[in-house]
Amino acid sequence: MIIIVSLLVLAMLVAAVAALIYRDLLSAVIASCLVSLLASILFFFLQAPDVAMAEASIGAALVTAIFVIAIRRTKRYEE
Amino acid sequence: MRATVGLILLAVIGVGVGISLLAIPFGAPKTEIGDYYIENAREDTGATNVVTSVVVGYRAFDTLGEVTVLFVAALGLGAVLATAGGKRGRSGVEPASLILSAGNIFLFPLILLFGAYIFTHGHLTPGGGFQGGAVIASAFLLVYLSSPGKRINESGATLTESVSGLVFVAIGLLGLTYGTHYFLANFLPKGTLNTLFSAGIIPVIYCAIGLKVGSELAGVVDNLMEETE
Amino acid sequence: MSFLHDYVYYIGAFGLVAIGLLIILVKRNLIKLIIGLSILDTGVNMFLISVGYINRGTAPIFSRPGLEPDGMVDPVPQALVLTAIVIGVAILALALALAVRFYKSYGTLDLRKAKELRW
Amino acid sequence: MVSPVLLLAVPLGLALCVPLVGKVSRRAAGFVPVIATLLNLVLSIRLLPTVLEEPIVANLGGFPPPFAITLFAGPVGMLLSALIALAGLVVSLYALSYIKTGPTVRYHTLYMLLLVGATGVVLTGDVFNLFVFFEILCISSYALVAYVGDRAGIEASVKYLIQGALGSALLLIGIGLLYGLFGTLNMADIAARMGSADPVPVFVAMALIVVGLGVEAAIFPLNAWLPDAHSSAPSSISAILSGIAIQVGLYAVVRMVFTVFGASSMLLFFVFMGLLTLLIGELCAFAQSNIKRMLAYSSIGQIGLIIFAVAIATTDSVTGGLFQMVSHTLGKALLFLAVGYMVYRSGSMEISSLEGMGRRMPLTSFAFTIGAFSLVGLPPFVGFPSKLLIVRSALVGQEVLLQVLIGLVLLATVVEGAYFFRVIQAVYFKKGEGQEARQDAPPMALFSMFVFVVLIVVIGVYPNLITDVLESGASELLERANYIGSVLG
Repeated sequence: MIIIVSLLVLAMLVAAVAALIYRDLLSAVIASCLVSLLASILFFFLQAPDVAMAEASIGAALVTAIFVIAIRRTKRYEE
Repeated sequence: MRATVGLILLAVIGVGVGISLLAIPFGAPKTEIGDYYIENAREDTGATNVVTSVVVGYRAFDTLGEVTVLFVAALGLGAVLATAGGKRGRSGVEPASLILSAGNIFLFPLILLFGAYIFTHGHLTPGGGFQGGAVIASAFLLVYLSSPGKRINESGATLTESVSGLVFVAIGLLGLTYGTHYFLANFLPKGTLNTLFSAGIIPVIYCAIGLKVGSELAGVVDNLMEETE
Repeated sequence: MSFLHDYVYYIGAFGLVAIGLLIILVKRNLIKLIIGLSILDTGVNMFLISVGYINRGTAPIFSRPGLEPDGMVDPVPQALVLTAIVIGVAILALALALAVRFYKSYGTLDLRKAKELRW
Repeated sequence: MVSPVLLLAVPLGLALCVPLVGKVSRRAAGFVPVIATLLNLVLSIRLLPTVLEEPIVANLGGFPPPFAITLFAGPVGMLLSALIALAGLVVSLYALSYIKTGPTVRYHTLYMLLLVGATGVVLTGDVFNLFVFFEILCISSYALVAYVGDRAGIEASVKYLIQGALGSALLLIGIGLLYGLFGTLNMADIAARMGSADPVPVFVAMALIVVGLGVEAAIFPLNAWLPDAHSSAPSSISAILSGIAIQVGLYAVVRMVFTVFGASSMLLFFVFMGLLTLLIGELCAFAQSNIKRMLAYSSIGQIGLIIFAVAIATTDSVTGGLFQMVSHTLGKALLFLAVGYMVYRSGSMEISSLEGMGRRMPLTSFAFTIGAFSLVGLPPFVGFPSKLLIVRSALVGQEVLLQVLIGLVLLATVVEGAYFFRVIQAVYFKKGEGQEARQDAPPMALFSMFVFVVLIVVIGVYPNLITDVLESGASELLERANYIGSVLG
């Protein structure tokens, strides 16, 4: 159990670092969506199903959608 | 320069927080308040989901504030994006494929139903107004993806937002006048534990929140997608 | 193992906070900054939830009879995080709307190129 | 007995009605804030005598105190909520004629919600509830700063939003630490348990919370956003941001440091921070050529003065600090309202473009002059007794350090006088090119400025009208045990 959790935490941090270094904003947004999804799984392990649901439906789905819409209306690459 | 200052700042915060975390061991027995809520929530509010009874019962005022925050953000977003140039619709967007638009016809009502299920059962199972509202908003998101030209009915959305918010405030004020005379106190019968029609005002508030959050988030997506001059 | 057990969630939470802060401090692209804010929020939420966890706890829901109240995790941080998530989304949505307007005014998302006011 | 929760619930309900009213008539939407703030003002003033005898504690939801969210309506809370309602009322009257273009219905709704957020912050007795209302206040101000939609407004709003969001994340971490340490969110409960806690984590939590709240309170060095935001917002919003929002942020800091943490050992640090904020604000204001930026920097200076006074932490000095809050709200709001129409007429925010305004807009210029005199601290205006009280309270203790520091405060006041007189000189004694016909601000705007002028003069001549409230407010802030006792019973 603890091994799985540690791996998930590691993956989450790696995804966050990816969001930091990607110059393509769309990729960075997908990475931050991954952060939210993994966080949502961790919330579930922490016995917080309400929060896990909220994080998955709001943090991962809707936020990513509005990011993508905003990027489509602006610029995709960081200069 | 900025980065150096930032890194020093980060290090200071890190050390400070690290030291203080030693005083908050992970997995330690929970607090008095948490214990009290778990022991008494079923009697006090009639909800089996203790998180819900905290969110909509004990700390309902926070939730009223939170709904207001979302309302503020939706309004602010509309104000920021509104320009004098007028609206132009979403030109230049290709229509979606047949599969997406046909699937949407089937899925849209199902997703709405699922969202409604989540917020009406918030006092029994995980989930509640916010999660259900987000699911409803994602149904609208699907509609925008499949037929980009479609618009949300703006008057309808405003009406839903305002009326469901008013319902929340009105329930609070009714609690002030009826029953125990406290703002947001329960004044409805609590019913039998673990049934749909129980927990007094909690399901009513959660329905109002679900509709409000759903229409606001859908409005946010709608506003952001709009091409303005 | 016990170190991992005690600290892995805290490490995850504050790792996210640190990365989020780092993005905000070193990046100059507005949307990148907002991504940083979103990661920062997730980290803070994770921290709050970890504070409420108890060892071998169960979710604070009496979904079936026979569940012991003693073994349930603290519901308060979960309630707080539900609120915090929604507030986070509210800020993000407004920030993205401002980013869209910013791009429309300046033709760029680079904050350094905005010279109307002194930074 | 009337519950103080009505001060929040009724305006919130009315704010939710504004979009519906706006569907019927756009013009009518502007009157809803007037009604709501009027109701709040009447209610606050009615509750004031009750609160002076004993603070009202309202437990929401009908649960006992540490388990429910409490509203604590003490003298400070009521004074500030009356002040918010008063300034809100006058500025909403002004906005009836000033806000003509753009999404006006959204403007009025956001404006009301800003006031609700501010009132919530001053009334709440729960740390997390404070965070929620603080966010309402902040998010509505981010949106309103960008209301005009020009480049400067968008940029200022972006800057404000990023710093504010960073601050609220830190605030939330601090609240999480507090909950982890004490297992409660009720301010009085935390304060009661503070004595037994380990000092290092408490200090970290306090640092995070003070930094988080300090962004809104504009404590140096967290105030980089302020001059831009206050100068780019529409003038009615600048008046509220300068007059209300930063002081509410400051109140939150004071409440946390004094009541919750009881950090008397940190006060000397805050004395210096206040002085630094004051000096930097006034010196920067002196260097400005843009009138609204000048006023914004002057607000930073005034906030520094209030921090300085409150952090000395004697009854007299805290009374003086609260008095300075009142006089700053009245004075600065009046200045921004007057400048709003002056800038509108001249089409530029440069001080040089205001030359000859004394002839073109005599009444508005007169109001500006009164506001400036009051802020500088000339008798018989309200700024005089408040500054006098602060200076006296610092000198009474015979401490050499404070006597030296008060010298610096007086120096800052001289700087303040210098830049205000420069503007007044431009307005009255310089001839602008291209003399235009005399045309003053619209009657409604003049009326709202007139209200502030009357209040400034009346309270300036009879400071005794409010000193009772201020003194019991000071003792509320200084005596933690009473606060804890009245909440937890």
